[in-house]
Amino acid sequence: MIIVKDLSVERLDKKIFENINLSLASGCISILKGKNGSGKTTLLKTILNIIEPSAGSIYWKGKLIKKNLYDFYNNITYIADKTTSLNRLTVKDNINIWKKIFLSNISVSQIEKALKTLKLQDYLNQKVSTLSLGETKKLEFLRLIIENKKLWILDEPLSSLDEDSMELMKQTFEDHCSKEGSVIFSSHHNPGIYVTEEINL
Amino acid sequence: MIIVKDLSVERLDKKIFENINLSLASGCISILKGKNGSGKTTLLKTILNIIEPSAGSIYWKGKLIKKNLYDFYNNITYIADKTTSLNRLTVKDNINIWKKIFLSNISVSQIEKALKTLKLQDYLNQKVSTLSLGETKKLEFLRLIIENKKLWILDEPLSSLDEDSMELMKQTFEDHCSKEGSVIFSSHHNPGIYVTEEINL
Amino acid sequence: MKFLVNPSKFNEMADYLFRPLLILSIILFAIGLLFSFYFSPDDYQQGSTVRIMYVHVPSAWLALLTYAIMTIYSILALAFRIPFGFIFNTAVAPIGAVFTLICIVSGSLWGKPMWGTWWVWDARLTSVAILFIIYLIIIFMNLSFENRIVREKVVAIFILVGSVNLPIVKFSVDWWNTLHQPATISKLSTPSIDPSMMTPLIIMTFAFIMIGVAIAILRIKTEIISRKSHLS
Amino acid sequence: MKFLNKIIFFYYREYKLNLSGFQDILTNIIFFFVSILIFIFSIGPDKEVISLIGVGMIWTLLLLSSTLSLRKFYQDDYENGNLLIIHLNGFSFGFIAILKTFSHFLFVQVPFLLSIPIACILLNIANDKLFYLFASFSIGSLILSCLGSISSSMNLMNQRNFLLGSVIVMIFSVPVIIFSVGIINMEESFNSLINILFGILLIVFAINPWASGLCLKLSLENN
Amino acid sequence: MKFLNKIIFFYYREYKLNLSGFQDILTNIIFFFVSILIFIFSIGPDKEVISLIGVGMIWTLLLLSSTLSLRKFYQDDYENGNLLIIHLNGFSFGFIAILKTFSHFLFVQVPFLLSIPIACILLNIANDKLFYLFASFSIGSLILSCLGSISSSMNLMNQRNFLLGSVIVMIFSVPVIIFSVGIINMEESFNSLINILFGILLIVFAINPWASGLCLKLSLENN
Ligand code: HEM
Ligand SMILES: Nc1ncnc2c1ncn2[C@@H]1O[C@H](COP(=O)(O)OP(=O)(O)OP(=O)(O)O)[C@@H](O)[C@H]1O
Ligand SMILES: Nc1ncnc2c1ncn2[C@@H]1O[C@H](COP(=O)(O)OP(=O)(O)OP(=O)(O)O)[C@@H](O)[C@H]1O
Ligand SMILES: [Mg+2]
Ligand SMILES: [Mg+2]
Repeated sequence: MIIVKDLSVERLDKKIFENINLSLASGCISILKGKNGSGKTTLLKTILNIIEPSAGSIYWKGKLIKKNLYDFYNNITYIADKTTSLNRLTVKDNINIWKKIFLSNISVSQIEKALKTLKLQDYLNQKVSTLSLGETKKLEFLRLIIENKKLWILDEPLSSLDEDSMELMKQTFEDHCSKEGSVIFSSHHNPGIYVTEEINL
Repeated sequence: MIIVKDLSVERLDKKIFENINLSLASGCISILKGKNGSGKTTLLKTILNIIEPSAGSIYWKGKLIKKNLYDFYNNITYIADKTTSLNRLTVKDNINIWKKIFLSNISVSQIEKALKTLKLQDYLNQKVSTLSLGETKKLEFLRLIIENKKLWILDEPLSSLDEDSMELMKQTFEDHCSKEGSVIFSSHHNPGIYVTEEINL
Repeated sequence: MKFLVNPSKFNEMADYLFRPLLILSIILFAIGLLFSFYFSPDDYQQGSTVRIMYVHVPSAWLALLTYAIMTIYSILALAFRIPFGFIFNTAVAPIGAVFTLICIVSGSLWGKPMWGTWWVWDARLTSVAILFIIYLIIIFMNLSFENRIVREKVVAIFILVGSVNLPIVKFSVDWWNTLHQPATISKLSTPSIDPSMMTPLIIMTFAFIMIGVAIAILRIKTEIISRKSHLS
Repeated sequence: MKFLNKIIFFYYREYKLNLSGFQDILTNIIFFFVSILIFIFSIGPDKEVISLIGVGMIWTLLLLSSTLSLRKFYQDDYENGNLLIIHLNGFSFGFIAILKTFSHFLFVQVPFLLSIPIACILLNIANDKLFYLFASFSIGSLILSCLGSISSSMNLMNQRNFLLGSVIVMIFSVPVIIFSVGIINMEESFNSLINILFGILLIVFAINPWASGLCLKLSLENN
Repeated sequence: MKFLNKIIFFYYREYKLNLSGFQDILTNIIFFFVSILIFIFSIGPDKEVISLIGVGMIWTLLLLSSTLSLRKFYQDDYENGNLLIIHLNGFSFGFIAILKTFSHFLFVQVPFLLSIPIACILLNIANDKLFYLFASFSIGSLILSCLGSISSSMNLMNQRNFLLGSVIVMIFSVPVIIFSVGIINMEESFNSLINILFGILLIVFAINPWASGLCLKLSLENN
């Protein structure tokens, strides 16, 4: 689906990385590894067309991504390294807002099931600002299910999760791949997820 | 130094944990383990006297902590699970503010050395908001050196760090302990730090 | 005339010009002050307060002139992609602000004996106040925006939009009836002013221009240098 | 249809967000009335003078309090990453700017609009002027929202000096104020003045998505 | 000594946060003057009227600027965890409240205070009123800072009833302002009136560390 060719990014005239190549077919999982500050987040944002690369090109379904931007955006879910749920609202409100704004046709029972597997079912009426760190992180993952897109672009999804949740994510990734979806995520250590490609920055 | 006896905490009439016991002598490292939402952060904040426990008591140097609060505060450094450096300012400004507000008598060369080991020396004039996630985390650790206190209370210090930094933290902890300091930290996995006590929530 | 749009050419020219300019401006200034305080008559109506004019009028003209030139450079920079325009604008805005401030302060000092108040809200004075604020905004934008490339363009556009104010300042005395003096000197036909007052005024005007240009050269040079060091 | 739904739900989100900041709206309104009271007290109960300056006062207060709320315009969504998520959901930056501008109008200016009749009573403004006030005010406040959008998106790149954005908005709104107040005091030339105001509105309307969108894009790039 | 140093450096921090330099103070002052400009434009340049409402104008702007900055009062430090860090560094909550209140006074109100003389020139306010204006303004603005501290610390708890509470606290500032404006117009009873204002200041001064401190403690507990 996605092919990245000889990508280089500069920021404030400082090279972040050079000549990165990557290709992701449907049904595949790619992991992005590298030291702190090596440019993982930058690479993901460049793929998302938020940051302008200084050289190289990115293709989506064979076309340059810039030419095909809204089709691309219609097929991805991006989860950033910081949580984006609205702190002042409750978990339920957040879910409702997401459901509506992503025009998700997911059923209530599906969401409830997902909440249950994420062990968030008891916190529906709690404000997001009072959730624990891992819980906000897990709440964020709910977007993967609500948006229901093909390509998942995840920035450090596994940090500050406990082992159970880590296992859950592993399962979710593999499920998604078996349904022709694909995942690209950055992480500092791989807890045994089978990946088709490993990119080292 | 610190003894926690039969501590229980409730929040919104929901029990978070019950009857936790813990004792930390100088020169020791304690690790706090538990699932997401099991109450690690809550326990640390209770020790810091931010959250009122529903039962149990905490002793600092043999006295009830409430009676001895400011002596306690004079001897600890707390690093929260979220970063507290000021986003809009540069790294240098943040360091300066910390140095001044903690009345630190640490020398410039010591800070420079610490910056170098943390590999942050190139980012002095960069704004914190443009640092990478791991870099902000590492910047936060600089407070450990600037404040120069005996007891370190750290909430998930190891998440989103790369392997080198992890190793560095390990070393720093051990150094600190050999100088009669002590550390209590929460984490989801232990990357081989030798701990004297493991508390499971 | 290449030095007007090319930084390196400008630098060469500036090295030639700066010293003579400075000397010339000091001499002119001395003569001008001498003239305006000793060799010019008191006004029969205004007494010796008329001497404020020799500061007020040149600074007012230069405040307007500086902005006009900045407008031209903004057009050059935006439409013809000449980056020297951005450099010029950044460097020169404070000079214009200072001239405007001198104009306002000397005007109020003059206004107290003439009109009985320091300040009235007539069209001329208000539009000059706006000119001053526009100058300040330009300076602060230059200081506080982080992204240089965006900042330059935003400032240039702002200068262009703000230039609407210039004709208002200039012609406000004609369009609305105000307390302020209508154009007497700068009329296109014969000026209605006594030559004994005209001479010091002209000398002072040139002295102001010289000083302005000298400071502008200095500031533009430092601006060019700071940009070079930023790129390397 | 899908597109329309997205827009509707964008406003659902804004509504949820703004309602939880309900006290901000309330503070604005209270501020408005308190200022009127202050004026009345500082002037003394001279009815003539009060009704003379009433319109001008309402206008200034509108302007000041819409700059008051400028800070929230994009800042929150920018900082917690929602701006990015919304953009990735298929809203172009320019379009976000348009939607946000309307949302500002809806949640900040409209409450003012609704409190004008009460203000008119307090300030002894003649009833027949109310219509002119309303007309000029609705157009003027839309202009202010657009200007606010531009300046606060610019402010995202300049997180140091928040007030500068407000000052810029205020300088640009000088002509708006002149025309709007003129409308109310010169009823005979109502049509021509309101047309000028409309012209200004169209101009800022056309510039807004372009300028704000660019600023949003650039600021996200540098975050 | 150590304690004093801590206080000094607390203000160093506030300074860094509030002002990235001298230009920010200047921007504050410019904002003030531009607001005056806007007032003049909307009210008309009539000298008499302007000098009549001058005092009211200055007070409205004061109120505006202090409400404008209320959001920043504790919110930023609360959300990014700095409040906690500062507390753990040995500042009790009440003491933080006092320091923050003064910081608000220093970095928001004082710039206004300094530009009052120039404003008086521009607005044709008689020189002998300047002293009264100054006196009532300095006390009044301190009261506003204290009330602002209480209301914005209540805001942190982000619960419905407290939101209302914060609005109610702001409403308390209404009589203060009206009263202060009155002082300037009733010069003969200046002394007794300013004593009353002083009394109010002392009361809010005494309540502030206690009330704000409690709210800060509770809000941190629930974060
Ligand atoms: C703060 C108050 C004042 C301001 C801001 C001000 C501003 C200006 C400006 C911008 C000009 C240049 C206009 C042009 O080029 O056509 C000017 C010119 C002049 N002003 Fe003022 N002025 C002030 C007060 C006064 C006062 C009190 C007087 C004397 C009664 C005065 C007398 C003049 C004269 C004689 C000129 C020359 C007019 C000409 O071009 O022939 N001004 N002033
Ligand atoms: N806006 C910016 N301006 C300048 N430099 C930046 C900017 N944003 C990021 N950087 C720098 O680019 C480098 C790469 O950052 P990035 O966030 O991509 O790292 P990362 O690989 O995600 O690290 P981490 O594992 O810590 O999340 C960092 O050194 C950072 O300081
Ligand atoms: N203010 C609050 N009101 C009600 N419940 C709260 C509040 N704060 C936290 N909780 C709940 O208390 C539980 C414990 O939270 P805590 O942050 O201590 O967990 P944690 O062990 O640190 O988890 P993590 O590993 O995810 O950081 C969570 O389930 C959370 O939802
Ligand atoms: Mg990253
Ligand atoms: Mg935690």
